[in-house]
Amino acid sequence: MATVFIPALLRKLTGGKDRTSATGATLRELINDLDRQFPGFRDRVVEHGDLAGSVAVSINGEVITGGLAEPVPTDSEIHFVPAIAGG
Amino acid sequence: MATQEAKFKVIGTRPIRHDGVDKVTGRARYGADINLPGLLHGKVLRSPHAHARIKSIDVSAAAALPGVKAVITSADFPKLKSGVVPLGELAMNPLYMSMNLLAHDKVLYDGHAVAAVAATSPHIAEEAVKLIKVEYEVLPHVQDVRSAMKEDAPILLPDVRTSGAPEKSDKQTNIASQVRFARGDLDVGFKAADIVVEREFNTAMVHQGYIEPHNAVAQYNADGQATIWTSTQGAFTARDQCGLVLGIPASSIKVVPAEIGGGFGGKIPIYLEPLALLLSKKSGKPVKLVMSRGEVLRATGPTPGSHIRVKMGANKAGKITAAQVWMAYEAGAFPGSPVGAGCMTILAPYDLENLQIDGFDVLVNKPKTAAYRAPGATNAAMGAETVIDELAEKLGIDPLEFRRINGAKEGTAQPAGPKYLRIGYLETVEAAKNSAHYKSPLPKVSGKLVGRGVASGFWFNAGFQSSATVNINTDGTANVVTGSPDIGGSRASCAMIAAEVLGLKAEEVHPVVADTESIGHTDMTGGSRVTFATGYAVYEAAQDAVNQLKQRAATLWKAKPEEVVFQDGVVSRTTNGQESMSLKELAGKLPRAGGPVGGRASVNPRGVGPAFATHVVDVAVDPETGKVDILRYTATQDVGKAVHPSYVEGQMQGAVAQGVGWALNEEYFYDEKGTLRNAGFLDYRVPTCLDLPMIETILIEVPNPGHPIGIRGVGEVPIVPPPAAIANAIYRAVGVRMTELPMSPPKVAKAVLEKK
Amino acid sequence: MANKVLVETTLNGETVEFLCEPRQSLLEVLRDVLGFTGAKEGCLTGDCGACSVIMDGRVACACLVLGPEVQGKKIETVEGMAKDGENLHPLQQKFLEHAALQCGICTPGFLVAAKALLDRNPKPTEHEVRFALAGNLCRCTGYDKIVHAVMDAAAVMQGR
Amino acid sequence: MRAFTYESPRSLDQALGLFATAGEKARALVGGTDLLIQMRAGVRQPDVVIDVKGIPELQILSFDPQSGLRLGAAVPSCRITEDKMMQDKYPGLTEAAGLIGSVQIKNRCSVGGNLCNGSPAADTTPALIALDATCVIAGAKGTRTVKAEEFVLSPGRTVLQPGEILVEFRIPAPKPHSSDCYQRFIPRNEMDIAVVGVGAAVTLNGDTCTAARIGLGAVAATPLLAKAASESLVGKPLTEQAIAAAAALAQQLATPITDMRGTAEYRQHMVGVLTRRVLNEAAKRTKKK
Repeated sequence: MATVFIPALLRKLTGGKDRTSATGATLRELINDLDRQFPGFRDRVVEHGDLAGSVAVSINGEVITGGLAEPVPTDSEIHFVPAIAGG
Repeated sequence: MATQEAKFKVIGTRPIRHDGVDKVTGRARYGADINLPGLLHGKVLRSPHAHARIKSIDVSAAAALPGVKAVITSADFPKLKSGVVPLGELAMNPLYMSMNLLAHDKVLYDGHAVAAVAATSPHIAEEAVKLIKVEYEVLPHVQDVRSAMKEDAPILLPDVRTSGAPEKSDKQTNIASQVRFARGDLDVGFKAADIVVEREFNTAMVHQGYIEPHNAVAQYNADGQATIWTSTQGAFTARDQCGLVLGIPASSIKVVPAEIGGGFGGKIPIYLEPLALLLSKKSGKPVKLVMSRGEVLRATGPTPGSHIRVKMGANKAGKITAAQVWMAYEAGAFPGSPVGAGCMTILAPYDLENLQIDGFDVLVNKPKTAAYRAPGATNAAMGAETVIDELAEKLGIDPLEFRRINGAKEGTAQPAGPKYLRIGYLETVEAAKNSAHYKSPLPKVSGKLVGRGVASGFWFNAGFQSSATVNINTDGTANVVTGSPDIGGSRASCAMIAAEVLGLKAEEVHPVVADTESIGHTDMTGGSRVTFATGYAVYEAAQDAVNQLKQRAATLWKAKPEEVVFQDGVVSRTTNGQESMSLKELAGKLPRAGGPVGGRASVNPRGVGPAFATHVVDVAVDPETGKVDILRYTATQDVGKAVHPSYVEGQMQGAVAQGVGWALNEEYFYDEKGTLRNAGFLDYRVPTCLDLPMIETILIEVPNPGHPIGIRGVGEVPIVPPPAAIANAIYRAVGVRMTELPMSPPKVAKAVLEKK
Repeated sequence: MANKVLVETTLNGETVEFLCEPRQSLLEVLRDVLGFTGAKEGCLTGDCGACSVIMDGRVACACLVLGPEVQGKKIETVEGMAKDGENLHPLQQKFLEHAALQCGICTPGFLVAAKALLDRNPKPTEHEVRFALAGNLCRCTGYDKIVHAVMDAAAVMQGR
Repeated sequence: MRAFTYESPRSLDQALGLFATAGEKARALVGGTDLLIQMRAGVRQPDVVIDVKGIPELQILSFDPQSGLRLGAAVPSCRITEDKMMQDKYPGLTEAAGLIGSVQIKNRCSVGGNLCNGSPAADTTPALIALDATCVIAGAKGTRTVKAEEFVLSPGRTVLQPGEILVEFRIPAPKPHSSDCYQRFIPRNEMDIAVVGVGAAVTLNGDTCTAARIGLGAVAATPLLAKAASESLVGKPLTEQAIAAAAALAQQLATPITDMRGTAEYRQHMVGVLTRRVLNEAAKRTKKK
């Protein structure tokens, strides 16, 4: 079971819940589970079959690079954050 | 990874940079220095209006001028459809990119490119541009975020809807996107506060101000292959962007990165490259385009002006109990300000239970913003760090002690949520506290009032993809090939990392910055990533070379590779100490040992180590004129591991100088027509050496656990604290809280007079 | 090309002749006609100093000099600073040792302006150095290491 | 930049011939530090550029105790700032010449070019006005003279007629117990155009001011002689109050604009500040001699 923190602007989908538990061996499976729990969640973070360009995912404090195929360790802490480049 | 404890032989020393002699003798070739047989010179026609519909463009007179070989407009670009495509580390909308390169149906800002000409001399091209007739229908324009967010504001892009908004809407809007971070309970937090401070801030649009204007030379060949020479922060990024907007395969374009005269984020987007390529295609000749300084300021990618509201509460013990932030950033004419980064950085140095941060990306009739050194963080810090100074002052707590009480450490949740791994923020606060500067009494200056201010800053730093090869030469030296344009000494840092692994001297490693056909994909030089990520690739490639060397030695000794060790540039056989060889000896024997050795690696590393900085500044304020002089400046920073300390110091000193300019004088000054009135170095006032003191640096090395050598990015975070630190120093000097950037003499004088 | 004029000048000790249009600046002549690209174009308004050259012993912005104006003058550029193929000018050497350059685009202008200063004032104070170099913009270094390098070069040239 | 022909006359007569033929299509070139920028911007588009640096009369720099200073219109700022006599006798004009732009600019620009450019913000013009300078203009019909404060008609326009050329400035020898001072305000410490510039020359008899002239820059469409402010000081000791009163009169004369260099309100304020500062400094300098 991973702990997923819900972005503030998506909490309408979760009835205000700011975190939830979800299962999935990969990020794709995890997002599918979130979409089951909170219909519409997937469309907010996935675009043409990949993570939306504006979204980055942090697993246990590290921004991941594997996209939807990224493995999700059990009991990990997951955050959806804006993607940042830099100068 | 274990090597952090290792004693380094090369890393941490200060060798002369490998490209140094070329750069002090004038031999280094920057983009504008490229010359080719039959070279044509191009010029760009730009909009005089902030917002207008293009009714017609007549290029016939220009095309007819003797010496003119090609003229292009947006009609020469392929039709693209709107939609974001991921491009390496960047998400881009090719349609918007194309609309920015040459205006389609509307011009959206003063200086927006409309057409381009190639001719046999720059003077003829300039005359030709004047002969292009454009009929405009001038539209109402909007240039500040608060007006642009209003219901009845002029709309820049009809197809824009607010992405990230809680509910989908079909209304036209200038709000391109929205972001929020929230946790805890604000009401509870503010109730628990003994004191609450709330302030509004306005910061001006500012430019990176690199001294070298944008440039591009393009040669299109009849076989559809093209070569572009340009000063860019990312040869591959430039190539991919050109492919997207021109609708041709990226692989048909070779980008040769010329030496680059500064970028700071502003030379990641493309402006001239596709125009030069289209002009070359039309004329059949190589074409060079070089911007004037005015074009650079009017039409490249400055960093946004912003409106920021900060409300924070703290208790008597000095603990921040709640923080609420609202910020709107100018995107410019197309979506994509760094407001997300602003929201993620503004409170990042602190451990906060109750917070809400709202950010808005707002279209205005100004140039499309681009990255600028810790994009979005500096103007945000102006808000939070001055409010924190006020809280500390009202509670009678030393501002550095206040930061120590609230400072983030390993395990602290960032405003965006994720927990920090090992970071060195508190170390920078302690270093500032213990600095000779902070312990010294304030200097006296006759006729002026003096004050001391402090502020902190945060930047994520970036990872992204890098490739490197390390080839062993027959004389036992090595060549390091990377795809990272060297903007401030990264050839040296990459060579030093390879030298460290191979047991060579820094001078025995020759770094090369390769074109897009000579090295694996490498993302842009930006995000303070080169020494971290490209350095990572170089480290891995050098290790690969070491493994090959061990195998070659094993072959020579008829031993098993695992019986061979490599240390300090010597291979030796563990089972029998007799046999050992220096890298130089081995290199000479390679033809008999299985052939040349070439290590390679490509990486997309995680474990990016964020950077923190805390700065101390003394200012003298002339209460009559409002002029602020910087008397003394000290910058402390967690630099992870300083590979070449001189260039780390240089990054810090240069960023401080840019921060001082941002704080005191730099700003985009538009008139009521929406025309930029200070599009030159005369009135866009970057600091000269007479405006700055020596800049003291304190490097703190908290190794990044995510990097084999402990490296963190260092280039960006030092620009974050200066404006806030200077504002805090001005307050201590004259007792007024400045809430606008720049804090130019008229504003400071007004504030001081109003206080009296 | 319309009304080109023939100009004879001394460039880094060598007599050179060139043809140019009156509207071509010395900077264009150096870079485009003579192939000396050490002087850089940063602003074309005399505000950045990247195109600094020494003209009859005084530093000037090549972007604000017309090609024909250099008839009979002595021009020195960064390309002429090093004594020979093996020995850099002390200023060049100290810029390298002090890491006084990052991107390097402003470096030729700073070196030329600093040479003009030391030619007239071999023992400048820090303030004199900063005043003399205020017409040269650097956006990378914050000037700290540049000022140190110039002071150090002055000391070395004084045999101190 | 539009194409043009380049001339470099070696004598005044030769120059006057060239100017006469070209008429308003001609433009004199000295340092080019304003002209070349304006030509690139298309603000000025001469057909003939006449380089006047080679004309001996325009390079004269001489002082005579009776007739005073002769300053050629093309003498570069660097020669003025390095000249012991100038530093000693005309410190205000000398510091004004030393404030224009960078070393690179000072090596090229001239007081004459600074004036002929017609900018209200020219640094040396208020200093010339304070020193009661006379401009000597040569033309086909001979020479005429104009007071410095009357030379500029509006931004970019001067009294020079087609065919005329500014040759030199004549400035009276400083009286005993007199001195001058010029200060300007800029946001940085170098390189900027004056937000406000004020020049003042005062003569004292004991503590009493017997003569004063105040020149103002960047506070109106042209540089100004602050007549009322200057006269208000004559016959009085230069007390704080007297100086403050003069500063107030100078402020009344100013009609500044708001632009990227400062607001009208700020310029108004700064006229007062700088007028006080230059008067105090000039008075102090009279005592040094």
